[in-house]
Amino acid sequence: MLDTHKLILQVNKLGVRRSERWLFRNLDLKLSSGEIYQVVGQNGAGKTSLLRCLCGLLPEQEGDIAWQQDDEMPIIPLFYGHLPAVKPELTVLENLLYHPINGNFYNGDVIEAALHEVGLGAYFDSEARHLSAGQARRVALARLLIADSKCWILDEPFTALDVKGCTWLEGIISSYVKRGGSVLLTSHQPVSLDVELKVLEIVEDMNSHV
Amino acid sequence: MTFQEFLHMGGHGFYVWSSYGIALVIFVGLYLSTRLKNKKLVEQLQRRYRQEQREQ
Amino acid sequence: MFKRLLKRELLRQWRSRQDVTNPLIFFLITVSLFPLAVTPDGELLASISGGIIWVSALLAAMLSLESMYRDDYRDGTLELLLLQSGSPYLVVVAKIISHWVTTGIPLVVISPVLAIMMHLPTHAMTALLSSLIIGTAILSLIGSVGMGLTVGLRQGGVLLSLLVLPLFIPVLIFGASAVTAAGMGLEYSGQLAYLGAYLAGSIALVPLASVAAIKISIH
Amino acid sequence: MTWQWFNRLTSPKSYFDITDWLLPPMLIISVILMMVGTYLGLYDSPIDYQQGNTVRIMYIHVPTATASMFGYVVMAIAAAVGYIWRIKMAHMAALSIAPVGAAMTFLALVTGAIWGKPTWGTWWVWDARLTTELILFFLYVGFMALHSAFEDRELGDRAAGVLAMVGVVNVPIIHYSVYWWNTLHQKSSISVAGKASMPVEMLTPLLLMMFAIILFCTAISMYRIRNEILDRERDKNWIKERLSA
Repeated sequence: MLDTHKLILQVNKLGVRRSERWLFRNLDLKLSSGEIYQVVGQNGAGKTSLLRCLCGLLPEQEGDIAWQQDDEMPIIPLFYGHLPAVKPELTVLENLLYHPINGNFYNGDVIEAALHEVGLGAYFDSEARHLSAGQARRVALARLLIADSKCWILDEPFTALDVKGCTWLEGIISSYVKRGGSVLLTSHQPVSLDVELKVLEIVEDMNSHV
Repeated sequence: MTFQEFLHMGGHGFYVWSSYGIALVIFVGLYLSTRLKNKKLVEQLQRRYRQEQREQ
Repeated sequence: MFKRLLKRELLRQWRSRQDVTNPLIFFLITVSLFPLAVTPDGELLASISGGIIWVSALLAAMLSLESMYRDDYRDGTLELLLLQSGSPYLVVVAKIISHWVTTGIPLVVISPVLAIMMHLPTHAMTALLSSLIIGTAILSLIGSVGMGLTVGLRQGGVLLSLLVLPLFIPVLIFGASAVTAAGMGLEYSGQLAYLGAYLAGSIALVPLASVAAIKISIH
Repeated sequence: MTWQWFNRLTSPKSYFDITDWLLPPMLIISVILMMVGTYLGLYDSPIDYQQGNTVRIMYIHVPTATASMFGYVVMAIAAAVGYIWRIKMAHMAALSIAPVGAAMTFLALVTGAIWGKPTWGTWWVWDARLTTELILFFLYVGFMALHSAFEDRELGDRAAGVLAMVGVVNVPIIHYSVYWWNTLHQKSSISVAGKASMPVEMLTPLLLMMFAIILFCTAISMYRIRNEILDRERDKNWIKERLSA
């Protein structure tokens, strides 16, 4: 599905500032397909800011981020943030039908398969406001299965998931990486994957310790 | 033109002088507010730097 | 892509129908306040009715601007839309059109009823409708920029009107005068032409400004 | 060479060094000019055949109105430069000009109203110029309100920058639509003495006051930029040396 070892993302000398305080500077990163990085650092070190910055949600203050071209369209990473991005007044099915992923929309059967896989098959026509926090996150996780994004950026994907859910998600991530996907994730809990997990530590000045 | 007439301004003295008065208040106010802010900032920063010296 | 985005917006507005009808009721109440406050007699009302209907329509449409981005911002879908749709401008345009259709058009539809209540001469009705249609569209456009700037703020509502109303004054001037001119039997196509020009200008500039504004508030 | 000059201007440290010696003379000159202008305007210039002495209010009203309009445009340009090229100094400049511009607009409105009382008999006349000033005042207040609504100053800069850019596009539109609206309802016939048709004894104090007031506003804004730099770059060591010296 995805050819392996093709450069996905090139970041050099990236610096992100949070109102006059530099979270980190001179960050370099080369992410190619089939690679997975866990971003570590103490709380407030700027893990989430880094992920949001890579997605273009946060204007980078220094350095540049270059997403490679994939058939002359820049790669759009699938961002899974703190908010599950689920509209309470729409039903679960509508939530996935009417929200674009990776630049286009998907039709019913792909979505139904993903919902079944995520264990929400029975809820597809109930309004999202009735869902629990964990179920809402599962709807967001279903998006990972639906789209064939080249890169996943997951910010604390394991929160609000029970043990079974965590092992399930670890399996999904491992198979995605094996198929050549690239992942950047942060997690407080330990992550056990059967693929090689590289670590990217965020400190004040990145080139001091690399 | 005696000073009295100058003040009286042909009946319009009140209007002319009030507008010049308000103008003066605003110009002086602008200047003072900037100076005061500067003084406050400088003092605050100096206190902070002394604090930092003490800690080192 | 755009069709589905527009469908999403309309579906979302349809699901929360309640806050589509609120601006209409507000519009009705505000207009009927003026005869109580000023004078019930037809003469005076007729001459000021154009302006009153226009101002009330403007305020009513302002009320519902909040629904454009705020709840999408709160539950994270605004981020997803901007990122995953490939082009944030389409998202903004879809939201503006859906806001115009769900609040602007209903205001225009019930404005003749109010015009009769305000003794607006009947031959001025077409002027009222045509100027309001363009006016509400322009308000959705300018409102989208103001909303983009204040979506991340807690007390954004009041600030929103402070930002949007001054920018809307030229449209109000020409819109209201189109109706009063028509009321007096004068030619009002000049005013409409101006409104059209303003609309065209804001269609060109607003998506750019709104996306920039949202990107700031999303941070 | 110009790029290097531009760099020197946009670095807060060199801005501080330049304004150290530039600001005091600017301020003093503008105050002296204002005094001379007031003396000429109040004492030495002729009275208007229709309005008598109230025309002397023009020497405050017209320059402050021009300063407010000029201030908004400069503020918008600074905000645009700050937003597009992400130059913090430009954002600080825009933020410093706003209150000065708002004060000038307020002063223009007040003197305009006071001038209206004897000439048109009421405190507030919906004259085209006054109405544009009023709307300009709303734009200034909107700019400052939006900026202070953001806790993170940098976001406030960028948001207010977008607003200023949108606002400056609208200023000419507002200007002409208010003038058109005014001619539509034109009742009062006395038009304020246009600049060109004024006798030279009136023109000199007016131009003098205009230059003095704009110079004063620029000096105050530049002074406020210094405050802004102190406030925002507080932990830079060049400030530590400068302050502890």
